Amino acid sequence: MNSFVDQFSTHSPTAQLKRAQKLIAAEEDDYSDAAWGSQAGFGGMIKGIPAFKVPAVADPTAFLRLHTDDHADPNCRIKIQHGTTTLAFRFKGGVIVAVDSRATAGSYVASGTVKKVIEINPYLLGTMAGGAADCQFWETYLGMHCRLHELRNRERISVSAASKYLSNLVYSYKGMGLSMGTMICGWDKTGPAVFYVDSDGTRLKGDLFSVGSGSTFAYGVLDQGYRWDLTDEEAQELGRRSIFAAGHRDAMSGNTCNLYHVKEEGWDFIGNYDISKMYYEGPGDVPGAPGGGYGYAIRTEGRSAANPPPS
Amino acid sequence: MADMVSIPHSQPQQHQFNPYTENGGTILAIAGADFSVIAGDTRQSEGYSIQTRYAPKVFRLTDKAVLAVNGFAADGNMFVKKVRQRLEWYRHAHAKDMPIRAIARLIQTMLYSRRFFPYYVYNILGGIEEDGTGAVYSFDPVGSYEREACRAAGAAQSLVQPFLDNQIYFKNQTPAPGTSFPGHLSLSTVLSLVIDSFTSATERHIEVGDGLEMYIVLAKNSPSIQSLRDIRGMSELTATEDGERVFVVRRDLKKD
Amino acid sequence: MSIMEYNGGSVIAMAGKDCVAIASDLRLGNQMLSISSNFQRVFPVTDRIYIGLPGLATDVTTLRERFRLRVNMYTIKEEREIEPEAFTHLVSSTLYEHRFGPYFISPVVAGISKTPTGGIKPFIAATDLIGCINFAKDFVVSGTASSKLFGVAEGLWEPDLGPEDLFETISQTLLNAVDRDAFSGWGAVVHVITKDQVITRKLKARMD
Amino acid sequence: MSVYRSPGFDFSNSTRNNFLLNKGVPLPKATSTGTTIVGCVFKDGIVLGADTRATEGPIVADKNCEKIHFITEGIRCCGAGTAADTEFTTALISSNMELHALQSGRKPRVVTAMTMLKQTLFRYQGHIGAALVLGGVDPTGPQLFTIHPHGSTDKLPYVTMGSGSLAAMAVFESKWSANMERQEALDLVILAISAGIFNDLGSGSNVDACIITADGTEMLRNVDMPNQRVQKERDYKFRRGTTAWTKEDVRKFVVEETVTSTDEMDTS
Amino acid sequence: MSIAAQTDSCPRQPIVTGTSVLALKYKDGVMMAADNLASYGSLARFKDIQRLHPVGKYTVIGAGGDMSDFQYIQKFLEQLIIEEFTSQDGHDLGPAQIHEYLSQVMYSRRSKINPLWNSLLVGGFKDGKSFLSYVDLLGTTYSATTLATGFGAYLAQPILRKEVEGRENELTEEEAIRIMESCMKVLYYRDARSLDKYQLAVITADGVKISESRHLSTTWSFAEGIRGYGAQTQ
Amino acid sequence: METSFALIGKGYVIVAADTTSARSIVKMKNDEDKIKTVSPHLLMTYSGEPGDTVQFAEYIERNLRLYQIRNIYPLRPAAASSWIRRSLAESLRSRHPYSVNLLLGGYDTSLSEPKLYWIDYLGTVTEVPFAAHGYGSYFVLSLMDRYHDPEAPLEEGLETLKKCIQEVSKRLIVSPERYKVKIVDKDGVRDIDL
Repeated sequence: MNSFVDQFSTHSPTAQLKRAQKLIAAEEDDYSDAAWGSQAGFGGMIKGIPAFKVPAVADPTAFLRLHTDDHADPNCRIKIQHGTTTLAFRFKGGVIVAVDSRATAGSYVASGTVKKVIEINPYLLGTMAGGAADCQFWETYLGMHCRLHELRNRERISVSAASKYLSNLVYSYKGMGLSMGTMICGWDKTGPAVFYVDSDGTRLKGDLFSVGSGSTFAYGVLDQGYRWDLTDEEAQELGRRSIFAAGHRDAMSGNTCNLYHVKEEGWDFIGNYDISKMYYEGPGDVPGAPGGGYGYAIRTEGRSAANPPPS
Repeated sequence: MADMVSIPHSQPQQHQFNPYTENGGTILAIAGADFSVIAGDTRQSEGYSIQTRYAPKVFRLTDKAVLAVNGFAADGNMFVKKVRQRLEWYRHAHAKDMPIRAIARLIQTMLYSRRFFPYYVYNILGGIEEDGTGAVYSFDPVGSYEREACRAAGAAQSLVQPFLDNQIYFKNQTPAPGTSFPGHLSLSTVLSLVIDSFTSATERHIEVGDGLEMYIVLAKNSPSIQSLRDIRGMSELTATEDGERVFVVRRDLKKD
Repeated sequence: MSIMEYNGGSVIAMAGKDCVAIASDLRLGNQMLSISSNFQRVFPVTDRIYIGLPGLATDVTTLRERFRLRVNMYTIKEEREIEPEAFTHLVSSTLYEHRFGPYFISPVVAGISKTPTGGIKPFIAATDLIGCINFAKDFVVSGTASSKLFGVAEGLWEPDLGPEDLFETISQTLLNAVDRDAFSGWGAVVHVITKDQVITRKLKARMD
Repeated sequence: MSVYRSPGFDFSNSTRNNFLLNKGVPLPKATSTGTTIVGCVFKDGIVLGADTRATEGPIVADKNCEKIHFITEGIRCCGAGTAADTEFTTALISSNMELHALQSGRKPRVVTAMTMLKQTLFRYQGHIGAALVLGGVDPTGPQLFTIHPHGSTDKLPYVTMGSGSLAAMAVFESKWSANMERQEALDLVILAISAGIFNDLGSGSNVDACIITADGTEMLRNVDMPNQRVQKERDYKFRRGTTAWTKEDVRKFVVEETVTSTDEMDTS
Repeated sequence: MSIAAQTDSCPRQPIVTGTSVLALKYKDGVMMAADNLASYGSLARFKDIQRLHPVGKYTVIGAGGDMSDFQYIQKFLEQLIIEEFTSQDGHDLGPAQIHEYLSQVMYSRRSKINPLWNSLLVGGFKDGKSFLSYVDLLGTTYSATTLATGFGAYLAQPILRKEVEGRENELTEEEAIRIMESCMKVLYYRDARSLDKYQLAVITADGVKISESRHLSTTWSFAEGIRGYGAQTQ
Repeated sequence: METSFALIGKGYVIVAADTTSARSIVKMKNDEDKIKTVSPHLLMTYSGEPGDTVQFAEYIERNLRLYQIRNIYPLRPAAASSWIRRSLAESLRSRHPYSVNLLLGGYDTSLSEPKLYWIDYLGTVTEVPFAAHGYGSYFVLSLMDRYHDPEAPLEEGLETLKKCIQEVSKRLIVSPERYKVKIVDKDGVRDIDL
């Protein structure tokens, strides 16, 4: 305990700062790599994968679940937003991407205006199901890598490669508590493409996917109406109608539907449709819509199953 | 009751250390055409105790951005401190204030960097966008965010938000035939809605009360300044000249 | 998930000037899955008393039958129509009887009661699931959206509203509150009770 | 079947609820009164006090409820804990006390009520969540008790219960003195309840008090109202026709003789 | 470096503990009070420890919770003051700075899931301004004109608020002492981990003064009139 | 996994249930009839806890029959649904509750109207134009929201049912392979081969 010597030998400002940091344990990693967005203006570019602070407990995953997972414990404090219906399908005219816009925290509808389609770049779309922050963050991050790929290779990244990149990225965090189920959609040299990627590390190529709590309802309508040779209008209507079906039946989905169409020259935002308005009046004057409300009660108004004998 | 007050003395059975607590209170923000109002109550509580009747939850970041934080107070204060540090660095590097759009993204990355040990903080960022419009960004604890026109968060969010849906967005209201609802509300309307939201929340939520702080960010040369003239308890916090202006209005809330 | 949220549903009642209103949503859910958009949980007890029964749907039906039985027995025995105050106590004691195995329902009662002088007085009350009565002068709420209803009602309610104004206020309160609740919604119905009529209206509500 | 049912609890739902509980659904919470309740002895009698807030979790369910319950003319009881339990337990004891008084032909005593309460609560082993402050004046003089949910009792010159009990007790411990005057004691009780109202989040709104002396009982409902809501900033009346509706059904109790045209509602 | 800080990475429990600390602002500065007891569970283990500790010329910290952690805090604050002194840069640490430093330490220790198991009050007077603030094992901080930790938050705070709120600039030292005394008395009556021996710290423009131990005179006479807990009368 | 559907059309109710009887991971039987004709114009599908299902269905069947013997007239669908609900709700309060989910389809001969009730094991009952139990309901409810028509002639109703069956077999992990289909109309109950 020669603290006396200590005190007088290390009074240089840097030594003091170091000691203070030891004591206060500044989260150094916090302002190094994780600040990839902007190094607070110091222009640092990406230094590999961002680093995250992990709590100093024996089982960090259990710690996180204890404090954030409202499926395991509805009384947990940190509520992360959940609930969704998203869908994407490939057809001859490209890819249709349709999503709802509701976010729920427990039974509370935290937002009715969430953008669940993430515009990675003008040719790539990602959808959002599961943890909203996980999807937003990693798909934005993916967007940066897609741009780097373009700069390095002078050509656009393929949908397959982009989705593989994302899949590898989230797989490296497997078991840590990330939660995302996303579809990476785009048009590349091979034509329209849809890949399903989730936080388990699954990556699937396919024609038609729906993800989220309301996906089963969307499938119910989607499967019955789906053909490869749909016209653009029919396809858009099918996407819209399927999201409506899910928003209607699933308590955790709803509010509005956002519809995108990926074509050879990039994606188009088709429109935003209020699900309740679709119920009563339909999507409005849009190509492909049959006219009239989608709602069962509206559609069958005045129709009766009774068959009284003719009097 | 008995178990509650024995917390300071609970000894041998002390199990896992819980690094989080909940400090109550509510925040909200509303964006107008050329202004933004960010408000919070000032009570800080834990369990059934009031820790203090005045702990600010709303902080001026720059002349065009104000941040409201709610949840675990220690995390909140630390987070604000770190955001301010980043903004200071930005100012040194660029000789200007960071635009609010960029602050929003910055906050996302800062929150997400603690994805596995989250800040237990609900953030609402309000201010003026570079194009002069009012903006509100709301965040969840791990950084998902979106731009909105109004948002309530914290203990009484479920009490306040549906009221704002009705009064700000005119949800479920049909306009009188031949008319339509205004796209943007005036500053004085917004301020009175904010006050009523908080007095209502104080009535029905035990963790809300004591005091109300409303920050008002006005766009450059905003005519809305007129309606601030006769507001009781108003003071100005603007630091720079010829730009956006920041005001704060303080009111009392019930203390029970 | 709490058992009270299993089927979803919310009820609110408000007092006005010589009138009361009671409103509820129409959703019957099976947790996240919505089953029916026409599930009534507000029932007439007498001409001037309505009861709302938010909570577990099976208990909605069971309690409605029980209350009907007990009110009928009361009417036969006492040879007069039950008053809202008495009915509320009947509700309360029925629920408290099941203190240690409760029905998962927290009822709301709305009615017009007669004063001894022959006048009328609006009456509203709510109880929790074991029968603790809350007599209020302004409004009472119950169900999965109760915290949302409290917030909006506290903001919108004003004293001495006439039947038509009360209809607007209660409808706006209910609609905006249930839109923020995942387990309530899918249509709504409002009953406005006055001295000599009951107006029942089905609202054009969000269907998601 | 009678309207007046046989007394006692009905456990018929218990099997079902346990079945549901075993499926992992937690039982919901009942309204509780976070509450500050107090009682104190003064020269001629007892003063009881209570706040008027009832809570369901962090939400205020009732802003002006009554927590001082009638037992007999000269005995009152403040209740904290599960609101329904305090309500029904005191009502039960009140009626038993009335019967007891009729049977014995004497003025009921506070200890009698206290014993009935503690026996009831003990029988239910704390499952009836009532924490009570019982006070009154009987032929033996002023009496003041607290009864805990498990049935234990206390006899002290000043007592407090509920989540605000410590705040109120602090006031008593620093300000109470023996042989206070009526007004002094009332002021002290109001002060103690106010300490609960302003320092404990489970307590709030108004102060109720009850002064019991040999001469009679004075119930002072809302004796102090320090938390009145201020005037709202805006008027929230809606234009008629704001709410869209699809179907209307009017049930008239009075059958009208002549048909008059009424204003059509906007059905858009 | 203390052993506690180096080796112990998993959270411990408080062992030897102190109870409430009270503080208020008055006309001339800040007053703080804490009793002299350190308990070992329910055992009144040490009856002459000091829980009010001066830091520098302007500040007093008062601690509840684990006493060994408190001594560790005293030690590193001592170090801090010495370093500040040796740099001789024309600044010296006031209460606000010490509170900020402490809150950073407390927050970072909680973030390492290795908290210093204390709730601390920091009071001081510097440059004509009084300062009073709180920090605890979670890093939670807040300020008010009256503060109390531990049981004091429930028992003393109501009295302090009632007596002090709105009168911070009129209260004299004598009145402040009287208020503190009545609060300490209530605590001694109702907190089973408290003692009737306590110290007062006064921080004013004249600097820090921590009193000798004071004794509370208490009365228990009303108990004589009580018989039993129910029907018993004799 | 157990799946049952029902829908009404112009003057009829179609009721369909899978025919699998499973125990642990084994299919014991694949032609089990899980639709009981409980009175001349009333059909009931049952699913849920093995053992409970058949016992409860037979209990209902016998009691409804007894009612008809005593009163000559059978219970109408609305009354039957109410009685069945009460039986379930009461059984839930007993030591051994029946854990059975039901779809009750009937033709009300007095109103000349088909009726359909959705009943779950808690005793919740609601009248609906179409219904489903089991995991299949998560796929087919939206489908029927889209395609169901209360005035559809029988052929069209059966088409909708086929869509439902096809959808479930496409999307459900362990989907039933065969279904029993029955209809009830003014002429009573009859089997249908899809």
